[in-house]
Order: sequence, then C-alpha cells, then structure tokens
Amino acid sequence: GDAPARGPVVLAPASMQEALGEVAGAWAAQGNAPPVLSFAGTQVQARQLAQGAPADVIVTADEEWMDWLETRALIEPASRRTVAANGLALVSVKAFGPDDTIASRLLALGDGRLALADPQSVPAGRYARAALENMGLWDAVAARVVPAENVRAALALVESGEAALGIVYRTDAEASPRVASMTFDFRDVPEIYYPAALVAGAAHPRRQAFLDFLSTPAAQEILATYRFVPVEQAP
Amino acid sequence: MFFEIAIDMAVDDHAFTLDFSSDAKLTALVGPSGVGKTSSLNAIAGLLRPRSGRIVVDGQVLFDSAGGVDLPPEKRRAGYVFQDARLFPHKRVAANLAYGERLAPAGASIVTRDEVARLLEISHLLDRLPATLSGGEARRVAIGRALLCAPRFLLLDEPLASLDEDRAETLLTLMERLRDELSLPMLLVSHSSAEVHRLAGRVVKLA
Amino acid sequence: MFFEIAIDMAVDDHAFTLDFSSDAKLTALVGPSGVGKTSSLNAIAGLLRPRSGRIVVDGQVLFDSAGGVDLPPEKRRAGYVFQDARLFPHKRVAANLAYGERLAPAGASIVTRDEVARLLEISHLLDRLPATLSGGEARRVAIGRALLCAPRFLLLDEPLASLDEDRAETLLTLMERLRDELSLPMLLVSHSSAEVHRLAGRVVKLA
Amino acid sequence: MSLTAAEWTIVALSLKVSVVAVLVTLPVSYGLAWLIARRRFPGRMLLDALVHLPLVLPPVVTGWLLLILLGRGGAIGGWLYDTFGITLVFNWTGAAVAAGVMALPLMVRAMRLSIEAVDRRLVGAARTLGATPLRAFLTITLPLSLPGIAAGAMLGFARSLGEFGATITFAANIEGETRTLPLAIYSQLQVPGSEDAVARLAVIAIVLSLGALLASEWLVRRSQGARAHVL
Amino acid sequence: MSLTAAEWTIVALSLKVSVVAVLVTLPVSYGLAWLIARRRFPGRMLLDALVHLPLVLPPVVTGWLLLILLGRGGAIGGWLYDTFGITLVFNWTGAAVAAGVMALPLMVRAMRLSIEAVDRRLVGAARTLGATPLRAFLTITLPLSLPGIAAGAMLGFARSLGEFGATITFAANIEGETRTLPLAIYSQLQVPGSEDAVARLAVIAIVLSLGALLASEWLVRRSQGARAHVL
Ligand SMILES: Nc1ncnc2c1ncn2[C@@H]1O[C@H](COP(=O)(O)OP(=O)(O)OP(=O)(O)O)[C@@H](O)[C@H]1O
Ligand SMILES: Nc1ncnc2c1ncn2[C@@H]1O[C@H](COP(=O)(O)OP(=O)(O)OP(=O)(O)O)[C@@H](O)[C@H]1O
Ligand code: MOO
Ligand SMILES: [Mg+2]
Ligand SMILES: [Mg+2]
Repeated sequence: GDAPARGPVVLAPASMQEALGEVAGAWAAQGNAPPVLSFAGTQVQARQLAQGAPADVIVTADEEWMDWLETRALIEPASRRTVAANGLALVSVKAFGPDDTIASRLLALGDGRLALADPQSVPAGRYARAALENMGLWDAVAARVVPAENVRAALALVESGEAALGIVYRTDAEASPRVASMTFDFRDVPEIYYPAALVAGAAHPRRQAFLDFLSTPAAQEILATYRFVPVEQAP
Repeated sequence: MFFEIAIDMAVDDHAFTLDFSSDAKLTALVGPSGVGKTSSLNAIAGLLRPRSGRIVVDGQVLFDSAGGVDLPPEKRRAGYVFQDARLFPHKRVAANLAYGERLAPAGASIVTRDEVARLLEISHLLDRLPATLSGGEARRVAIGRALLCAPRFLLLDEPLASLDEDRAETLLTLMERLRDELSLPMLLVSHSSAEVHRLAGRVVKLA
Repeated sequence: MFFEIAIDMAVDDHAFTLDFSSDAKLTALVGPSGVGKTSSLNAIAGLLRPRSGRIVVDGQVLFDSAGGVDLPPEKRRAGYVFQDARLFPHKRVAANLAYGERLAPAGASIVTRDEVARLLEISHLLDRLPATLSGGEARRVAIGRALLCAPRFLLLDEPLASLDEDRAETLLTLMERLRDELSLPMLLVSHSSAEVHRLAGRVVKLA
Repeated sequence: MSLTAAEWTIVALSLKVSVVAVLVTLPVSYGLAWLIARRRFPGRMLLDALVHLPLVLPPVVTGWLLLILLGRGGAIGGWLYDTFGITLVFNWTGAAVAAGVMALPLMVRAMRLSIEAVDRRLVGAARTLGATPLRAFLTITLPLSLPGIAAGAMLGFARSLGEFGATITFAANIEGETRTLPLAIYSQLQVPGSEDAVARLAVIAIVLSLGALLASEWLVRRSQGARAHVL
Repeated sequence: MSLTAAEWTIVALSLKVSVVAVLVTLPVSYGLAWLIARRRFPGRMLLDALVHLPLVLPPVVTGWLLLILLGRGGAIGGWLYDTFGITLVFNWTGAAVAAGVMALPLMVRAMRLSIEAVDRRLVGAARTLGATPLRAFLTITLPLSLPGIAAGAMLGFARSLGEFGATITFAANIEGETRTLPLAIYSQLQVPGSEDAVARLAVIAIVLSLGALLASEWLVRRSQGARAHVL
C-alpha cells in the first residue's frame, strides 16, 4: 500500500534518547517516514504495553523487563535481538591519578558518598552492585551508597559535589564534561545489553524494517559515537 | 382577608407561634427585640420553613402543612425589605435594583425605576458598589430593590430605621399611597409607635 | 471643651469637612443620610485618616496634621458603637463583650459586666454566636462591648435604631447617667429628634 | 532569548494541554466543590477523599491507575476505543487528561473555600426577588466565588504546566504529541552536559506561569467589588 | 492487612517528613499569604510568582535547584555546613525541605483566599476596642482565616505525602532516611511483578491521607461559628 506518513511508534530508554534520535534521522534520510519515539524509564514503558498502548517496537534497558514482556506475550519472541551494549564507569569531580584504581578510590571513600542508580530496582544500579560484588568491594562501600532515581541523577549528585564518587554507564560518564571517569573491566561487569523486539499485535508495515535498521552497520556506527558498544549481529 | 397566618416555627431551640388574620391592608408586627418578628417575615417569604401551620396572603395559599403546599420563595413574590440591607455586594446599585425587576412578570410592576430613583433619591448612586454606600443609602436601595420586583405583598423589617426624618416622611407617604392606591398588602415591623399608628390598620403584638 | 474638631476628610471622590467645638458632654451629630456622619465618627475613632485638621477630645489631641499627631485607634480609647453591629462572628457573645474589657487599663472601667448584662438584658445570650442573634440583640451586645472597653469617650452611631421602645428607654436612661455621673463625652448620631432633644446639650447639623 | 522551532512546538503543546486540561476540569471541579461545600449527603467524605487522591498518590501511580482505567485494555478506555475509536494513550488528549486529573484536587479545594465564604443569606434575598435556585446560583454564588475560581484555575494551570510523573506514565513522551515542557526538561536532563537547554526550558516554564499568574490576578481585580475604605 | 516492619519504617518516615514539612512551612506560608493578600509593596507580584514556582516547574527541576542552592557546594548549603555542620542532602531533613517547598504554593494560595475573605472592618472594630495591630491580627484575622489554614495544611500534607520528584532528586532514595512512601512505591514499580507490593503501599498512602482529611475537616467544623439558619 501507500507509505504511511508516520513511522512506527518506538519505545526506548531515556538514556538512549540522543543516540536513537540520530539513528531515527539516518533512517528518515533513507526516505522512510520518521519513527515516533517515546523515551521514558523501561518499567513505565513495559506497563504501557501491558495496558494496550499502541506501539510497534520496544527497546529496553535490560533483559529482565524484556523477559517480563515475553512471558506476557506482549512482544514477538522471534524478533527479539540485542541492539547495543554498555559498560560501567567510576566518576568523580577529582581527577584520577596514574596510580589510582577503581578499588583504591572506592576504599579511600572515607565519609564520602557513592552515588548509584538505586541498586534494588534500577538496572544500572543492579549492574553496579553486581560489579562491586564481583570485585569484593560491595561490603566495604554498601553503607556509603546513595541510591538515586536513575543514572543521570546519580551523575548529577557527583557533579554537584554531594557524592565523592559515582558509578554510571560509560556512555554518561564520557558525555559529561565535569567529571573524570575510569571504566570498569568488562570481566567484572554483568553483560549490559539493550534488547529490542516487535510489539505483539502491532501493525505498522515498516516496524520490521526499523527493527532491522537498528542492527545495520550504519545504525551501529551512530550508537558507537555515543559510546555504546556495538553489537555484531546479522539483521 | 389580606393575611391569614397561623404557624409554628423553630430556629434551633427557640420556638415561636404566629397566629393572626387581618383584613387591614397594612398590618404592623410589633414586640420586643428577639421575640420573633424577623423569623415570622422569613417564614412568610419562604426562607424559613414552619414546623406546621398555614400562610395565606391575599387569598393565595403560600404554605399549608396539612395540604402539602409550600411555595418556593420565588413563587411567593414577596417584596422583602430585610432588617439589614442585604444588597448583592458584587453588583452595582443599578444592577441590584434591576435584579428583581428583570424577573418580574410583564405588566405586574407597581412602580417604575425612575419613580423609585426619584422618591428614594438614589439616582446619583446607581454606579456605586454597595460597599461604598452609607447606612441610609444602602437601606434606600434595598427598599427600591424590593419595590421593583413587582411584589404581590410587602414585608418591611424596620424599613425606616437609619433614615433621616425628611426621607422617612417621603417613604411614609409612598407607603400610604401603595396601601391606598394599589391595595398592596403590607406587613410592617417597626419599633416606632408613631409610624405604626400612622400607617397600620391593625397591630399584631408578639410577646 | 469636650470636643474641638476641625477636619477635612475624603472617601474616594467624596470630600467633607467637620468643624465644631462643643462643651456639651453629649453632642448630637445630625444631618441627612449620606452627609458624612459615619465618616466623621470613623475619623475621630482613628479608622479614617483626615486629609488635614485637628481632633481634640476632652483636652487630648488625637490628631493634628500640623503637629504630626495621629494616635492609632487603640490609643484613642473611643467606645464606638458602629452603625452596623460589627460583632466578631467567631466569638461568642461573652467573648465579644470581654474583648475590649480585657485590654482596658485597670481601674478605668465605667460599668461592670454584670451591670451591662442586666441593663441590656443580654445575660441569656452570653453563650450564643453572633450569627444567631436578632437585629436588636446584636445591637445591644455591640453597645455592651463598647461600654466595657473603659472608653474615655463614646461614639454612638444610631445606637437605638432597631430597639423596641422599652429597651430604648432603658438605654436613654443609662446614657443620661453616664453623661451626668461620669462626665463621659459622647458624640451621638441619631435621626430621632426626640432622642436628640432629650439628650444633647449641643446639636451639630451637617449638610 | 528567541525560541527555536523545537522549543515553540513544546511551548505550543504545553499550552494546549494545560489550557484544555483547565477548561475541561473547571466545571467539573466547581461542581464537585459546590457539592462538597453545600450539600450533605452520604458518601460526601468519600467523595472529598477521592478528589484528594491524585494529590497524595505519587504521580507515577496516578499515571499507572489512569493507564489501567483508560488504556485500551482498561474498562473505560476499552469502551472508548471500541465505541468511538478514541485512544487517550500516546496522544495529547491523554496528556491533558493526566494534567487535569492532577490539577483537580487543587482546583476543587480553592473553589470550595470560596463557595463556603459566600453568605447564603444573599441567596435567600435573590430567591425572594424571583430567582429560581439555579438562577440564584448563577447570579450570586457563582460570581461571588470567583476569587476561588480564579485561584483554582491558576493553581490548576500551573500544576498542569508542571505535571510530569502522571503524564509520562500515562501518555508517554512523544515529541509533538505528549512531550510537554516538563517532559522535555526531563529528556534534556538525561543528556549529560545539557544544563543550558534545561535552563532555557525552565525559564520558558517560569515565564508562562508568570503570565498566567498576572492574568488571573487581573481577572479577579477587574471583577471584584471595590472595598470599603474604612480600616 | 498488617504492615511489615519495612512498611512501618516507611510509614513512620513519611509521616515524620510530612508533619515536619507542614509544621515548618505553615507559619512561613501564612506570613507570605498575609503579605500578598494585605500589603501593597513593590515586588509583590514577583514574590507571588516566586511562591508559585515549585508548582509550575517539574518537581525534578525543583529538586535540582534545591541541590544547587542547598547542597554542600551551594551558596546556602555551604554556609549551613561550614557554620553549623548541617547537611540537608541525603537525610530526612532534606526530604522534609523538598516536601515543604513543593507544598508551599498550595498552602499560600489557600490561606490567601481565606485572608482576603476576612472583613477588614472587624479589624478596625478590634482596634477601637484597644487591640494593637498585632493583637487584632492574632485575635481576628488569624482565627477567621482558619478555614484557609486548615485547607492549606491539608493540601500541604497531602502533597508532602505524595511528593516524589523533588525528594528523590534532592535527598536521594535512602532506606530509613529519605525513602518515603512515594519513593518506595517508585522503587517497587521498577521491579517486574511487584504489583502487589505497590498496591499495598498505595493503600497505605490513601489511608494516611484520608485520616489527614478527616482530621482537618473536624478541626474546621469544631472551630467554626454556627451559621444563620435562614436560607
Ligand atoms: N468608598 C466610597 N466611595 C465613594 N463614596 C463613598 C465611599 N464610602 C462612603 N462614601 C460616601 O460618603 C458619604 C458619607 O458616608 P457616611 O457613611 O459618612 O454617611 P452618613 O452621614 O453616615 O449617612 P447615613 O445616615 O446614611 O448613615 C456617602 O454619600 C457615601 O456614599
Ligand atoms: N440560629 C439560631 N439559634 C438560636 N436562636 C436563634 C437563632 N436564630 C434566631 N434565634 C433567636 O430567635 C429569636 C427571634 O429572632 P428574630 O430575629 O425573629 O427576632 P426579632 O423579633 O426580629 O428581633 P429584633 O427586633 O431584635 O430584630 C431571637 O431570640 C434570636 O436570638
Ligand atoms: O512528583 Mo513528579 O512524578 O516528579 O510530578
Ligand atoms: Mg428582627
Ligand atoms: Mg452612617
């Protein structure tokens, strides 16, 4: 039929908004109708889908929520794929010296605070906690942890000097001009993947095309410029 | 009969009865402060529901607990001059005067707006808001408002209090004229025996 | 001189002057409705600032635009009976009466609470809220409240309007007593020439 | 400071959402305020409590409840969709619904205070002059409670302009459809180093509310009676 | 439904934060309401606008501004810390500050409406009876504006109980310190399959606000004058 004026409706995590915005631009530049993007917390969007919100594609900030959607038959399981990955970084307004390690800085925290996204609930916080546990540091710093609403709020606490240190996504750390950062060794960190899938029952004719576009080298290159880790995967 | 009234009222724990018939066009209601004069007028106007009884004015049954009649205030068409002026504070004097006039049935008016303005000497106040009126000015406007709503009878709660003697005299003359020319039944509450003796064909004493 | 008053007032675009001295203990202020009687009392009580002039009561300068004197109302100690009762709606009658009494200087009182309650016949109302009082009841409480604040002089704006003749008579007697026994200067606004002739040593006509 | 096209879109959408939310909620709030202020009926306290709910619940929960009720899968939302083909989720009407619901308790409270302050004896006076209960209400109670209506509209408008949690949960964050000022600010806050853009948007929000404030003050002053001059 | 120990902690903290926020904000709001209602001074409109800011800005932005002002690095926060060793961020006082700031505009508006409805001639009457301006204020204006105080306190308490965005941004989400009911609900919402826990917490929030509502209605009714019985 005719090419629709509106592209597919895409739900994506707030932390991807700049990167996906540019990806959408590249897709539109190929003559496609621009997708309708909505950015919010993953949990919000999962619940929106559960209530019949008319979306076509969803990208989540962790696998757990995608599993939740899948068990409720809210996505098409066959379409599920990973479109990006991320890392963690320790951030501070104080520069890192040549001898500093993540462990040394964390153990020198004293009565300073460590800002994280809420490790009980927010994915970034859970990843940070797992990494610290893997490194055997969690018990040493647990009492100094300040749980924030999301990664960006944690970063703001560090930027404003309220927290001496913070653990955030690598993408956020590198985009902030006000903090120095040190990336965690990927072996200590759980796999931080951004899965994407088609929404069950969605009807937009171009939804599969957009989902596939996310995995193309063109899209992956854009994501990489925003410091996401590209994912090798055939469309 | 102009007034046939036999009612039993209560406000909170105070109870009164009012029981009289009068074929005088102007009946005065007198009695000491707090005896229930204002409450009686409220009951006749339809603002206070009697516990029981019957109110007939000029042959029309306004209230009859036995017969299940209880006309709402707007159907009773009393021209009520309240003891306080009770003007609408958000409306200018002209709009206060026009309020009832606009709702009156066509052709039922008993005085014209010009006549009211002239007799009550309120022409210079038409643009003012009630908060800026003196005590006597507010009362004159309240009288005008009641006269202009084409009432079938008048309830006057100390209408001449706080009016100077010249103006009181003008109003007494007007009331006599309404009484005699229009046969408008009137119920007057007054503490001035001079006023009562001059106007009233019948005096009902409450005690 | 009990009253030496020469002031120039304005409310919005209305301007009045008041200019009289009186060595009568009770001076009556008369004049047609809207002439400025209430405004004059307000100026003397300190509630309305005159544009210029001088107000002296019983030898005390309350206001003097030339001398830069302008006592606040609470320093003037007027016992003011307002044209409307102006009771405090959230306080019971007893608390309304006690309001000024509690603030009065010790030993300055001119009547006792019991005397007031008895003369004004308000003992049975002490527990009531103002909204439940009849017109005359409210006025009696307002008079009592003004008398109990140990005033140095009285401002009475039609104090007897809406009182029945027996009660008016009691109050007239009280006023005569205050005038003669306590030499309390009084300024009375009244539309009743009978009242004025009986009480006033001096009549000031505004026009 | 001149606005970019994207900022204009956001401002226009925010104004549309807030104005519609306030206009639609206004009569509803006034009706509720009047019921609670003037009528005594069983369930009155319950109604009062219900009206306050959006204030006391975290906005995200209110948004979630709206989603459950008004989403296509919800009782009311499903009916709306099946009958009229109307979807509230993901478009500006949904944002207006969220804003209106969040503004409701503030509007009702302000109006109720003003209605309770109207002297009921004036209504009686109007009745004796020939006014039916409805006319007395329209000509006396309604205009005399105008300060509360203006205050309520102002509060409601400001709350609508600032509403975030319920909107993003119920109506999502779609550019040109539901991305109002607060959502745009939230989105910008997610971008590290975007303080300038956030500050610009915040200034716009402040200017808009200032305008609304001035308008409501002016409205009340214009329509209100002069006060007596005596202290 | 009996509460778990964790829920009790959250409820106790929420009540502490909201009660303190309302109690501290109450006199400030009343003072502001009085100034705006009764005084004419240059900058009055500006003050009025400033008071409304927390309403119109997204709560997250308000929290962010609080962080900038009251954080250790901020102008006021730095001074507080250097002089008294007080830190507001990350502890319950910070949550109370955030709640109080968010409640302020609602409280000021309600009180202002009631103050404006007080007949100023009554103040004049009190003055002639010997009351100083202060005493006249305390005995006349203040008690007569009680309906607005109660409504304001109620609105403020409800808003404090529901406050989320500013609190999580300014005071963070620390269990036992700043994790109030809305933050706990938010945290639970992040966890897949936590609907039951969310519902329990929401019911607690509703019950608390209902209690506050009943208390404020009772307070007003108890202290308010009987009304005339005439229509
Ligand atoms: N705010 C105002 N604006 C305009 N005119 C006013 C205002 N307040 C009072 N006036 C006018 O000032 C005049 C004097 O009022 P005042 O109350 O002193 O009269 P009064 O002599 O006491 O009359 P009354 O015997 O009727 O009580 C009146 O004509 C009144 O209309
Ligand atoms: N709500 C109320 N609660 C208790 N008593 C009330 C209430 N309203 C009126 N009353 C009493 O009812 C009685 C009659 O009042 P009403 O106003 O009818 O008197 P009135 O005869 O008009 O007196 P006045 O000449 O003083 O105006 C008064 O004693 C008054 O105190
Ligand atoms: O308290 Mo909110 O969810 O930031 O509007
Ligand atoms: Mg009476
Ligand atoms: Mg006067």
